[in-house]
Order: sequence, then C-alpha cells, then structure tokens
Amino acid sequence: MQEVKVLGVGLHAFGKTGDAVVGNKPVTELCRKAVVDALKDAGVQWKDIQAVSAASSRFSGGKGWGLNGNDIVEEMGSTGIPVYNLSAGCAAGGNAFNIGYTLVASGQYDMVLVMGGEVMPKGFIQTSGVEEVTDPEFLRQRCVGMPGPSFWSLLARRRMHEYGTTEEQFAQVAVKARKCSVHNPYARFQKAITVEDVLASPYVSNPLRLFEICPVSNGAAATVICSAERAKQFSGNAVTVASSTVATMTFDDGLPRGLAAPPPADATLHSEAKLAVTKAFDQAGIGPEDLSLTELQDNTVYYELAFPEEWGICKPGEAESLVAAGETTPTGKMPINPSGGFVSFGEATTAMGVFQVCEMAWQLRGESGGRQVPNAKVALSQTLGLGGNATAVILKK
Amino acid sequence: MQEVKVLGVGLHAFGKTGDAVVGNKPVTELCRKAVVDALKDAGVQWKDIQAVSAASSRFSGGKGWGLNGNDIVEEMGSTGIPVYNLSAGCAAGGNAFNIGYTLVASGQYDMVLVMGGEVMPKGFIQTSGVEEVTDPEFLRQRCVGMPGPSFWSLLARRRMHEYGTTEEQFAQVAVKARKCSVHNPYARFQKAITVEDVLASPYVSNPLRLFEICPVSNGAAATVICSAERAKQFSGNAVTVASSTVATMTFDDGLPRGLAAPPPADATLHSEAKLAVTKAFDQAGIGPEDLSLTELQDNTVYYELAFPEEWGICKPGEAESLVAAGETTPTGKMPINPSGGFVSFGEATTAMGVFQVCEMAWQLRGESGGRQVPNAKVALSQTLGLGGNATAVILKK
Amino acid sequence: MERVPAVEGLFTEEGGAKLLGSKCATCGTVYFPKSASCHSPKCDESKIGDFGFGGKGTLWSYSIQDFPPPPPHKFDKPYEIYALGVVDFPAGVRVMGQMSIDNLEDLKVGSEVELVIEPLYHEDDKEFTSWKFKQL
Amino acid sequence: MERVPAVEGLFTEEGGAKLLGSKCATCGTVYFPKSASCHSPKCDESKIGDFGFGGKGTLWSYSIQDFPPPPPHKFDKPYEIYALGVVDFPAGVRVMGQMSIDNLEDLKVGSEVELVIEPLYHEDDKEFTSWKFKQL
Ligand SMILES: [Zn+2]
Ligand SMILES: [Zn+2]
Repeated sequence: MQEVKVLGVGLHAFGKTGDAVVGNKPVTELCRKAVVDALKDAGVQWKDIQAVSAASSRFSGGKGWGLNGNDIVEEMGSTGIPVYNLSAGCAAGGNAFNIGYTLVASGQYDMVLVMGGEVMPKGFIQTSGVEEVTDPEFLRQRCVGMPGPSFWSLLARRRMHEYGTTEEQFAQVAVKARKCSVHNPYARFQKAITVEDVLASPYVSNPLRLFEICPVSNGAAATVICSAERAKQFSGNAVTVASSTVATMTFDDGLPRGLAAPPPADATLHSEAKLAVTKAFDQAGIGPEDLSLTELQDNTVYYELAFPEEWGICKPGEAESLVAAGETTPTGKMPINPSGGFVSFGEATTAMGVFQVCEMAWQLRGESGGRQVPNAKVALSQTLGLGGNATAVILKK
Repeated sequence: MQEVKVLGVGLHAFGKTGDAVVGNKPVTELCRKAVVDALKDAGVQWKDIQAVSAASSRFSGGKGWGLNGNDIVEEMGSTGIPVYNLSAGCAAGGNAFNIGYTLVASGQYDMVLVMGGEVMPKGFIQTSGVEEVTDPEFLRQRCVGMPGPSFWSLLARRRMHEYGTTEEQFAQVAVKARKCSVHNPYARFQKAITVEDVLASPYVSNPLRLFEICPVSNGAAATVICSAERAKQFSGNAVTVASSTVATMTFDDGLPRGLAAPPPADATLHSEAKLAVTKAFDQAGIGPEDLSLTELQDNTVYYELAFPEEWGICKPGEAESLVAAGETTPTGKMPINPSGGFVSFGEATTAMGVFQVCEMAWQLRGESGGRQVPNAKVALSQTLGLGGNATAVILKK
Repeated sequence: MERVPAVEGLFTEEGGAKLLGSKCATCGTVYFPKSASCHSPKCDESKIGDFGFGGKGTLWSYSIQDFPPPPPHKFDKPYEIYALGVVDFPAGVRVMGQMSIDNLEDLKVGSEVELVIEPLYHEDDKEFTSWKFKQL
Repeated sequence: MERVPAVEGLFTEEGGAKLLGSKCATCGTVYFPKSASCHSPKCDESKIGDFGFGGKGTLWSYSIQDFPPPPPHKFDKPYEIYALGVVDFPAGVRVMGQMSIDNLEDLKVGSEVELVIEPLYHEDDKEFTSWKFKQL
C-alpha cells in the first residue's frame, strides 16, 4: 500500500432549489463546478485523471441508475477511464472516498477523482423509498408513524435522561455551528444565531427544533487524490491520507434500525460509526488526543455531543460542558465541525463525505480564514448512512 | 498487488417470477442461496468474510437505495465488515468483482465476498427510469420511439450490410447457445432448439427474433475470492484471477448513446468493452490466442458474432463461418458462452458479471459436465452496461 | 366499523396483546417481525421458532412527533401530535412503537409500559390498528 | 389540429427542417441536442455556438420496431410497425431518428435520406411532431 495524498479539493456552495446559489441547476452542473475547482486546486487537467470514484445518488442524475460518475465523465470528456459508483445511503461520499483511496494506495492508479453531488427533493430525507411489508423502514412508517427526525429525537431524549442534557445545551451546539458558518462562503446558512433564536424555532420532534436539524440541500464536492510519489511533482499543498475506513453496524448494536433489536449488553448505539473511526485511528497510528479537529455527521446537534464521547475524543457526559466552555469552537481544545457542519450546510446526501475531505484539506493547509483551527495538523471525518454504513477518514499535514 | 484466487462460487438457478424455480422469492432469498453455496464451495464460514463487494440493484432489495450488499450482511449476520455497493447498469456485477479483486490484490483483505442478484420487473429492460428532457434516453424514447431491442437490431442490420450475415446465421448462434444450456442446471431455458424454431419465433425488432434476445430473469450469483497465500490453506480447487478491469466508452465511439454522436474515424462501436478486454489481456500478459473459452454479454446473438472480432479473438467477418463450423461450441476452437449465455439464462442485471465468474471457475476446474470445454486453462468474461460501462475478467488454472 | 391491522401478521389481540416474533432456540435471540433464520453472527446454528411476546416493559426513550409525517405514513385528520417510544421487554428485545398516552407531558424515560393494540388511523370505513405502548 | 413538437427546442421547421445542435469552434465537434460545453477530451478549449443542421445524409443502419414499445414511448393507436434509422450527416454528426417511409421493404443501408419534420403521435387534440429521415 503506497501513501495517498489529497492534492486538490472543490465545492459547489450549498443551497436550496430555487435560491440564488443553486437555482435550478441540474446535478451535473453542480458537480462540474466542484470538479473543475478540484482540478484547478490540484493543478492537474481532466486528462490526467485515471479513474473516478463517485457517490451514487438516489435522488438526481446518474440516468436513474445511480451512474453519477459516468455523468461527470461524459461532461468532462469521455477518456475511457474506469468509473465506480458507490451507494451507501448518507455514507456514500465517504464510501466513494475509500474506494478512491484504495485504487491509489494499491498502486493501480496514481491520480483519481472522488466526487459526490445532489439535487434533493423537498422535505426531510425519507430513509426508504420502498412500500413493501418486507421493508422494515416501511413498517416503521406505517405501523409506528416514525419519520427520520423522530429517530434522532429518541436519541436526544435518552441523552437528556442519562446526562441531564437541557434544551439550552442542545441549542448551544447549533449556535456554535452557525458561528463557524459565518466564515464559510460555501455554507447554505451563513448567519450567526443566538440560543434564543434556536429556542424560538419550532419543534420538529421534541426535544429537537428546526435550527437543530439539518435540512436537505443541493450541493457538490470533489477531490483529486494521488500517490505521494506523484504529489512531489506539484506545488506542495497536498495533505496526507493517514487512513480511510468503511464499516457496517454490528449485531449487538442497541439502536433498532427496523422495528426491533436485541437490547445491547453495553451502550453501543452507532456501532458502524465507532467501528469506522476506531479502525481509522488504528490504521493511522493516531489517537483521539492527536486530533486538531473533527468533521462529524451532525444530522442533528445531538451527534456533536454523543459522537466525540463514543469515540474517546472526550469522556462520556463531558460534551455539554466542553460546548459551554467554547472548547468545540475552532479555537477550543476539541474543535468539532469548524466548517459549520450539516446543520449549517444542510445535507446533500452523496456529497457529504467528500465535502468533509474538502474542509479538512483547507484546515490542514491553513486556508480556512475566520473558521481556521490554529495550527491544524490532524483531522478526522466520519459519515453514517442507511443500512448501517459508516466511513471515516484521517488526514494529516 | 498480491495474487488473487477464486476460492468458491455459487448460483441461484435463473427463472421468471412465478415459475417453479424462483417463484416469488425476494431477492435476498435468491442471494442467500448463492452466498451459502459459494461459502460452502470455498470451504469457509460467513465469519471468515472480511468485506463484501455487491452489485447495486435498481430493481429490487437494497432498501430502495441500492444497498444490496448491506441486505446480505444483515441476512448472514452483521459482523461489522465493510460493504461496497456498485452501480454500473448491466456491468454492475463485473464492477463489483473488480472492487473485490482490488480489495484483496491491494493486501487490505484476504477473504472477500462478491455478489449480485435481482428480482426483475416484467418486459424488456428499460435502460432509463427518468422522464426528463435533459435525459438523452428519455428523448430517444419520446422523440424517436426507440426501446432497447431496437438498438441491438440496428447493430445486427449494420452487420448484415457489412458482412452479408443472414437471418439463418443469427439463428445458428441461438441454437448453439441452447445446445449448451441443455447441460446447465442453472439456466432458465434448458431445451435444445433448431434453426427452424428460432426462425419461427416472432420478430422483436427485425432482424432480431424472440429466441435471439435475452429476456429478464430473476437469479443470483456469488463468489468468494482470497489471496493466493490464504488459498494455500484450502483444498486446492481455487483458480487464479489473471486480471480484472473496468473501462468506460471513449469520445470517438461510433454508437450514439443518446440522440447523436460524432461519426467515428474508425469502426469502434463498443469502445468500453474493447478497452476493458484489451486492458485485461495486457495486465494478464495473455493474448486472445491463449483463451480456452469466453463468456461474453450476449444480450442478443449479434454480440457473439461482433465481440470476438472486435477483441481480436477471430478475424473481422469470420465469426459466422466459425459458428457454422461448430467452432464456438465447447469442443470447438473458439468456445463462446459454454454456460448457454444470457440468451439461455435471461438477464438478472446485477448478477451477470458474477455469474460469468462462476461459470469460468467451474470450467477451469473441469466441473461443467456436458458443457465442459476440454482441458480449459484460460477464460475471459466481459460485461457491458448503461452509461458506457464495461468490465472484463481473465481467470486461469 | 371494521377493525383491521395496519399490516397483517405482526401482532394479535386474541388472548391479550402480543407481538408475533421469532426466537432462536440456540442463542435466544428474539426477532420482530418474524425472521426466517437467526442472523446473529455468533450463533452456531439457526433454530428459529415462532415467539409471541407482550406484557410489560421499560421505556428506554421516547420522542414527540410534532409535525404531520409525509407519506407513506398514515394518520387521522386533523393531525394530533403523538409520541413514539422504544421499549425494552424482559423477553430480551427492544421494540419501537407509538405511545398510548393522554397527556404527553406525563411521558418519562424509565417508566413501566404495557403493550396494547389500539387504533392508529381510519380509512375506507375501517379502523386500522397497530401495537402501542401504554405508560402505566 | 395544433401542431406542436414532441419535445421543445430540439428542431425547427422554419426555413426548412433543421435539428438544433451546437458546434465547437475549436475542434469542430457537433452536438445534438445542444451542449453547454465541448465534451471532447482532445479539445483544448471549449468554444460552443448554436449550430442548426439538416438536409441530406446517409443511412448507416436501420431497425424495425415490431412491437408497441412500453411507456414513456408514445404512438398512435392502433399500433403500426415503424422503422428507426441512424444517419450520418455531412456536418459531421451521426443522428438517431424515426424513418419516414411508406414501404418498410424499401429500406436500404447506405441509401440517401433527408431530414424532415413530421407527426409522431396525436394526443389531447394536438399533433406532436418530431424529426424523421425520409429515404430518397
Ligand atoms: Zn441463533
Ligand atoms: Zn471542442
């Protein structure tokens, strides 16, 4: 396995269909912008790309068959290169990054494009599109009446029970996220908000409120990765992929993904995410104490509290006080989502794992402006998707 | 890159919804049977599998998100292993095999499951599910009135013009295919037919007739692949993966995939398939003359004539006479599709690339009974899918 | 008004409210809905049999459904806010379900609940039922 | 009966039948339908402009549509077998289209054809048109 570098990154700013940022642009147009930016940032041309690993969208493009990587190859110019389209629910971007990483690390290719982009339908993400009694997600909708956000609020409520978390403390996380987003020109929401603003926003699913849950967004992200050997030919802005992992949930996970699950012997709730992150630490030879920053999947503010604890970045029950002390801001001891996170961007499902890589690269290069983590050296990212999929990436300077 | 072996293979027999073979079995049940057979054939247990690479279905299972690999992991037992779900239209099975191969060849894992399975909707495969004026496939349907089989008959008609191919010669290919299928217990059609039978079947799209075009089928295929080092611990039935490749179409391809294309300078019509196969030859250090047999994607009999010529397995315009002389039968000089091919199996889209690997393994192990290619040593397989995707695999004894 | 299950085969009211699941005789894992085989990767041999369960359990957590959920969800109009719960049953299974409770303010994590079968929505002159958890 | 294109923006009848495509001034590649940029990987700089083309071309191949195609295809009932063609235009583009021909037996690969705009199907008291190739 050879060392892999992130040579260039690019984003299309996130927005909502019809707004001034994304308007009615089709997904290929969003992706093209991200790809062109990533190529330019890397200093390479389209014809230098030897393979494409793309997150496969359920929502837009891909000829209705999830062929989003083929769309971008046709758009940029059909050079005959191999294309891989990866499905993993909301973890698809991270999954695609992992395949791109493997293609380079194995020595098969030394210049690969990883990308993801979405034009999303309106409303909260429905986790299943199937209306069949054999589909557990459908049964949860029809027999229980439980859409996605309710799933998150179950977790938030349990945390309130275990650690005494208050609604103000959840709100503080959203305030921190938006404070970062003020300095991120790619974010959909770029205005600072107060705890009062958050608490004035309506409940989506008590105890979680509108400003504490990520909406769906349109957006795209791309990165050019290459071998360390090949990176030497370029200007030197490249950051190193310390590790990239994929995992799925384990049988003893305590979170029912359908209607039921065995109650867990221990408290593991997001086993796939913990497994992906733990493997990423192991493979990189890097520990939680080495992290300069973390970009985690905050579909809701709850995750910014729970995940760092589950992964050993802080102690169980400690997250609320760290947030209150400002330690999760870019200048704190444990910076979380300096990008502004999903809560500021909204979720463009397949783009997210790649979006995180973009932010980490900018942070490690010291190019993040007002949201910069000072002297950032090591960054962790993580995604979580339907079907028990999760991914993690560790980048280092 | 370490050497990769095919350690075990398994199929669920192909059939039509409601028949005695597949009945109304859901796709996970079809896949489970193929996986259990492949594990048994390999002599390994489910817990030995370190990663799954699955073809991602548009038609069935996968929670409506193409998560077919996650379905099988839940079914067999959630061990937390990485899952990759690959979309590439009808090339998805070959694409998934390539990722499985890469995961082992790179040294990341030494025991990986590759699988694909489908429960298909009725009728011929519609190549697009999208009704948008930005989708070229939709425009071809709405403005030209051109479904899939017509695309194939354009090619067949052109061949008649170039080489004087007759309808009888097309029919002979179907007769050969069905002759093989008599000896394949997994085939959907297992009855021999005559040229008269074929010519009595109705035109689907003149010059192509019902018996000359593959219908849609339900079925599943799985294979366990491992490192050469790991294979030493097992009985010794393993065959070697000489190469596995993925390619996409090139810009100068002469076949309009949408409404139009630049007329090609040369005669390249299926550039993605040619590129995948040529790369497979190159990477394996194996030439067309070394092949004991070829399993190619015969959505229609035309491809059995055109592909061997395009890949240099025989000379341009020579295929008809080779078929007439019986050289494409298992005991001929150039055996093509000894399995019976797509024309005998019908197409279960995502399963096909893996199905071909199963057949090649059985052939190289000398276990193909009445359809056995005598002394088979080297085998080539190829798939072709929507979006300009193609794959190739070369296995050797 | 005819009383029919929202989805057939998941629960029964005869002889008391029960969810119709499966249990593996080898490893004791309980499944709901029924499973054709045991999916535990630690189980040596799948030995699946029918297993009905109900009675009392403990509320692990709950959430409030503050907005009308999109299709394929179904509910009576005008929409009334309801609660969802996750309950641990002594049979060794954690189950999701809607809460049966008059005052949402009374919900409490850790409280004792009981499995009941109650109406979920009405359509085509039929009353569609599902399992719910009644806080005791 | 109102005469409207099956899909807007792909062709015109004014000043003779023409397909509305694009052409790259740098490399000469012709696109149909229009393209926002040149997709040739060999092209140094995309310089896309509108490009209408039509007139005569050569029939590269054809096929017969022996069965009524499934939706989203549209056709007048009762179904009548029609033919499809692929035509090479001197402008440097190969185009798919339906054939305009009375007797399908007369179709011949290599023959000269001409671009025409003709009715494709009728619906809602409208005549929907598309481009076709008329064998000369
Ligand atoms: Zn068991
Ligand atoms: Zn050009």
